[in-house]
Amino acid sequence: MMDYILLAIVLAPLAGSVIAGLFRNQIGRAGAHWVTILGVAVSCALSLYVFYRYAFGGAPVYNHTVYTWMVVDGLRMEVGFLIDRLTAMMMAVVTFVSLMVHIYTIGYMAHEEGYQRFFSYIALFTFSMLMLVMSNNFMQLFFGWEAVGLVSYLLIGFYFKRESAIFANLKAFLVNRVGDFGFVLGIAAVAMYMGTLDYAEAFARAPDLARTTISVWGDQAWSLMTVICILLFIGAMGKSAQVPLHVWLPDSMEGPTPISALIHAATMVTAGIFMVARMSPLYELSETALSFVMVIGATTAFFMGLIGIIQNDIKRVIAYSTLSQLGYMVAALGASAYAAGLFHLMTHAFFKALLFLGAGSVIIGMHHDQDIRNMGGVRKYMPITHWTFLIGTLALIGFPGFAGFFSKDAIIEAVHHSQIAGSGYAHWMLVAGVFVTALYSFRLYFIVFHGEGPRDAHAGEHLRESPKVVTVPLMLLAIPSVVIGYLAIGPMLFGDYFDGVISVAAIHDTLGEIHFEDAFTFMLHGLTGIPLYLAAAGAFVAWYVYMRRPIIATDLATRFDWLYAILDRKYGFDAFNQWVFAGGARLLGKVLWQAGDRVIIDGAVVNGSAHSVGWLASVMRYLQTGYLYHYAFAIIIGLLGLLSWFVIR
Amino acid sequence: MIALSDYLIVAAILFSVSVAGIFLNRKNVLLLLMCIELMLLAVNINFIAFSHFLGDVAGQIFVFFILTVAAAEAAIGLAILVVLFRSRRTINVADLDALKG
Amino acid sequence: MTADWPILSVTIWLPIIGGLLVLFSGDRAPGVSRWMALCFALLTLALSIPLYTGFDSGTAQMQFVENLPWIPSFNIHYHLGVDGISMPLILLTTFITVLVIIAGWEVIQYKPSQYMAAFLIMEGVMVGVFAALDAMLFYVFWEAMLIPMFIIIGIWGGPRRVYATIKFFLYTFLGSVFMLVALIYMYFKSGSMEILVFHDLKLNMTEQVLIFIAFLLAFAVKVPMWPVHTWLPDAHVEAPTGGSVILAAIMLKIGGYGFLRFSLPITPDASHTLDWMIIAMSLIAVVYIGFVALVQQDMKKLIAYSSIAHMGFVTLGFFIVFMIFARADVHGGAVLGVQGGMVQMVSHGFVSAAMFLCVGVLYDRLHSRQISDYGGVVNVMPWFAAFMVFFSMANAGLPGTSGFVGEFMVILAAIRADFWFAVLAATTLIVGAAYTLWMVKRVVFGEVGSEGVAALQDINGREALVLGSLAIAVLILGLWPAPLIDVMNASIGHLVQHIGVSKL
Amino acid sequence: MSFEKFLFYLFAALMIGAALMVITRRNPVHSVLFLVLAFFNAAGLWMLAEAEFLAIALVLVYVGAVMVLFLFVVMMLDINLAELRAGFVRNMPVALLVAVVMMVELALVLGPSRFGLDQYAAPAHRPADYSNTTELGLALFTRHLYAFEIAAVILLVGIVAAISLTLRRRPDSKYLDPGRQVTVKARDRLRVVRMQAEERE
Repeated sequence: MMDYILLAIVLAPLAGSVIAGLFRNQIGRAGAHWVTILGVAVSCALSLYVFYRYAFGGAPVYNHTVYTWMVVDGLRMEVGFLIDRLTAMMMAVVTFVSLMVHIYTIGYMAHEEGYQRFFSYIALFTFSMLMLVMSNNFMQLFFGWEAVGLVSYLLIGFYFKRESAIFANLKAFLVNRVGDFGFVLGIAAVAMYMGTLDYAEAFARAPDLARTTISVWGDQAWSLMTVICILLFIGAMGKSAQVPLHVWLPDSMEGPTPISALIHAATMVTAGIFMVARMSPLYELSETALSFVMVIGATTAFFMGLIGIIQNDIKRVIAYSTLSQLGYMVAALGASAYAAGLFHLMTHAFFKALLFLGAGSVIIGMHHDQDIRNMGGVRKYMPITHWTFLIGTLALIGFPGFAGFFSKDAIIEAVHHSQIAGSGYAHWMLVAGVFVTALYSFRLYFIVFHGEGPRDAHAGEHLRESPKVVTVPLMLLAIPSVVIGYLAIGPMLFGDYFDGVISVAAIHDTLGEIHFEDAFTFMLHGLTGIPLYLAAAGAFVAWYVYMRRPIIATDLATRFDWLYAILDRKYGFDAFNQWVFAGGARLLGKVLWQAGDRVIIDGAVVNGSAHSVGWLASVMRYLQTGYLYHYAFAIIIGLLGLLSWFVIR
Repeated sequence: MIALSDYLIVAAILFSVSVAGIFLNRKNVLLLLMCIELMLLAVNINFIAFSHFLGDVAGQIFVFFILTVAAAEAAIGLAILVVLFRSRRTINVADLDALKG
Repeated sequence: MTADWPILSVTIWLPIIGGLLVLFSGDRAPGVSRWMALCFALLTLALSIPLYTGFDSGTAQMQFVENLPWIPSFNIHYHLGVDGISMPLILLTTFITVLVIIAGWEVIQYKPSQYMAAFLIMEGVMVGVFAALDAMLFYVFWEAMLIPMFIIIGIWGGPRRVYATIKFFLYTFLGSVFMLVALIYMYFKSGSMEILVFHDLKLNMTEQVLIFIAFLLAFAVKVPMWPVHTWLPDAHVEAPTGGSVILAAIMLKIGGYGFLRFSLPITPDASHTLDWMIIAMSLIAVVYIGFVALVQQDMKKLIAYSSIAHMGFVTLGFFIVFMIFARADVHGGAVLGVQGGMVQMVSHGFVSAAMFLCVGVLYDRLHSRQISDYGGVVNVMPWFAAFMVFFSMANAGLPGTSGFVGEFMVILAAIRADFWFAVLAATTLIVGAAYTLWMVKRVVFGEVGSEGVAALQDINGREALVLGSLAIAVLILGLWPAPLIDVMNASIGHLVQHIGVSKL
Repeated sequence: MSFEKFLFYLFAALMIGAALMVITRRNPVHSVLFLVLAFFNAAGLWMLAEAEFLAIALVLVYVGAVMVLFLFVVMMLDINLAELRAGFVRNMPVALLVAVVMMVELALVLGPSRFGLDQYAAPAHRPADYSNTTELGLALFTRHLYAFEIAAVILLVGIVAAISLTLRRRPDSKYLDPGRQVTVKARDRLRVVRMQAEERE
């Protein structure tokens, strides 16, 4: 029974995608959204059932092979499902957000071309993401990993006529490929040393290899586990957009807004978090790797948040916020607080999807103008959007009681308790990040929803609340954004939800050191902590600077223009990549081609030998006078010479 | 008695004379052809002489075939000459330099 | 196992006879010759399928063997047979030929019957190369293969076709002459021309090294490996679409096949001693050629360079075997590498064929291969764009497509030889995606680039059939490679075992 | 000096003399005639070597047919002799040098020291009823039959080639092609044209 349910969960969106994609002309626009929504709805319903079975029914871990991909040299590569509580949670989140986005898309994309194509893509995405989270082996994980990358590529480039969009999708794919480069090497190392690609077997063998060292460069011995974990994490850095592989995520906002919500906020970018959590039995064996993870995450959390403050594109602000929040999750992983990372992943999925969809709703109202400087006072025209957006914002900054509060507070606490190298740095980065988060979130909120009204009065006349298909998903997402933290923190972080799924070494058990009785006391405890006051300060500063005295903002920008310039250039990552990597690769290619292939190989060796033969022939041709008697003489002289040789010898 | 060497030397003289002829008449295709005939004759004399002194009839068989081929060669050579003369109005070898590299 | 009819001979000679018939049918009724050619190609494909269905994958022995004396005074036989290494390549040949004939249906208006005939004859000869078990027979087919290709590029090629054909011919011919010397040497040594006898022939180190280098010259040119690759871009650019497809999909594989059939088993010790050289050449091919491909302005050239990079994976997979043997701390992996190379060859057969066909579709319409002449093709040719993106993804090694399988296996094996081999090989993940998708970006996406593009028509049914069947093949192989792997397992296992034993 | 020896020297001397005349005559007609003389004497030498059949064949076939062909051609062509003689004197020293060196060297190789009577005794004379023709025929039609047939083919090819080379098709001469006459079809001869009837004006 379970076999069929799981297959149905995976294949229903795929079927919807294939039908919508291949028969787009036959089924029309309505057909396309009905068939894909049906597929995803089936998938969602069954996922929720599976989640119910695991979360409350205590169903046993399911680990079965669907079919054998190949068996070669003693290495089995299979396609199969591993379902436990982690997977069940991810399935539920993915399919639920996906379903919401599908419904929302009907409204958002109502007047766009490529409607069927869009539905086909997002259903395909659901399939790929499910394959990723449900995988029971590294090979299939990589399949899902790349497949979501493909769909992301297609969707960022959805408006394929726009130069910036097709630039962004190429960039996204390539940066992800840099991550995959590390990821595939990690998988290769796992296959090499553990002799298997199956999770269960690999995890079982990992402890034996904890002390194994390998020499990667010279004679220096590296811990095998560190190498494997860092390589795998490079993959996660690509997919979850951690510094320095984060550069693709802000650009990915070129895609339609539902995509930004689904892929680039709620689900795909969290694949890295999921993966590291899934690999916790490996990561626990390498403290170096954990430190690396934590420092990268904390850096991303703070510095990407800073950039968010100065962005003017509504979606980009949220994108940088996503980067920052992903940094929080990664830092939690580094602190071995996998559960906290996953918890934040889940809450973030809801409230960030909510924020994006809310932003999309505003964008619809503004007729696809995304510049916040042109907005203002939207509150009056779009009440539902406003309230849901506010809920999302509060959840994001960690207002007590809202979902984000619990998850973020738990992360900061956990990092605080962590003893590994870099935890001090990470803790302060994360705490400072809270202030930054509140600042940019409320800056966005105030500028968009408060103030006098749209700069272009004409736009204001047409500004009205979005249709039901848009607002209903907003409301549905707002509910978990408020309550899920309160409900889930107990079992997920401090209960037994992840027992047997995530393994944490005793010395790394940071979550265990947090004092927890119930969610309410946790919340009360939070009221006394610094983060809350930082968040409040951030919100206040945002209000003061952007609502009361807008002059301060411009004044600061001119006074600290060097800082503004750094932030505006996103610390120069883009320019650096563009110059060094893109430009360098092209230059290298040109040099190799022109100098290597054309001049040396073709010019000197290939055509050179041909030319030397030609030159020799051109000299030899002077011997060919064409006169019969010259040839005759040559024969006779040759005869004479031969004869002389006979005689003299 | 006539020695084998006598025949051979006669043939050698004949051969050398025809070589000299090729040098002397290098522009006249007709004479070149005749010199070749003489050379072949010298060769044939050698064959006949060896056949005689070794008591083997194979040498004469060779001569027979050489005569055949020489006849064919002369016929075709002359035919080419005629065609050549028709098109070029000359048989001067110095004018025939189409093969010049 | 032997079928009760000479299936290999039929697969070789049926297309050749068919080709001659098509040739004699002349150009007065091009329709007739096209249909004739298609029928022969389909018939050959159908008749070659029993090679798969009747194949016994449990043994490494040669199957479907035919052995007749050919030149008895030199002990040369007409000896045919297949094992798990050659059988998939034969099926690839018969399959691709059908597609090539369909692809050239209306496109070739100049002497269509001769065009079709050349491909049919080519097919037979290539199958002959894969099936020959007698070195002399192999050599004859090997050289015979050049002639139809020479004609195809030389007659239906582009403006610089003469340069390209001569370069192609001289390059490959130069290499194969050395191979002939090696074969004759071994013939004198063993008194036989049987390839399988050569496998067990004792050779000392000097002999092995010389023979290895002779084979290397022949096969490296064919593969082609860096630095003897420069004929390939020129040949591809000038060849008609069908020629490019056959060249990339099958002729390159013959080089790889040669390594497995000759170099490795005949000269294992020399291969062992010189494996660093091949590995270096392969890795240079992967990295260097990747960067070169990045800056190409001509689509066909770009794909040609990407072929070289992909074939670098093949040779890498084949020659890391010895270093894996030498690693004490690793179990297995040698078979993985060789298998990966084989899978990469088959997959590249599909993917590169498809990529060249895609370019052919554009070229037929706009008569340009320059990337800069296109842009925004998706606006007018959505279905074509879908195929193009799909095959580009396969070319970039996306999991789920066949392009991934071989690369993945080779990387998995390469890390067992040396960590940095795997690192360099894995750069193709980035560079390969970069050059392929950058081309896609400039050709397929964007605003309509020119008036020519605006007037483009989407693919017709015939083109959809060709690209669709390749897409299905790519998907099947990517999603379920087990059938292919199982067929090769026994043979490659035996091969790896064989080359693990020194001949000295 | 025996009579045979005398005959040998006579034939040899005449042959060499005739050969010298062949290469030095200004008029090609004379050259051909001297060539004939050389062949006659060569035939005499062959007689002395008991190759009677070939001697006769040389005279009959070669002199009778080939040389006459030469004569025909020489007389048929209108040759500018002066042009062809140019350089005759200039080439003389070279020609003499080469010829003499070659002669001396050949003599050294072929002279009595290697091929004299001491090395190869003169064979006994054949009996009177010995037929050279029979023996030659036996050898030719048994062991060398294959080569003989090839020789025949070569001659045939020679004939065909010579004719086809020199054959001139005159464009003005009228002739019938029976092949085309037989395959003629009515529609080749008569074409029915449908024309619009013209309106009367």
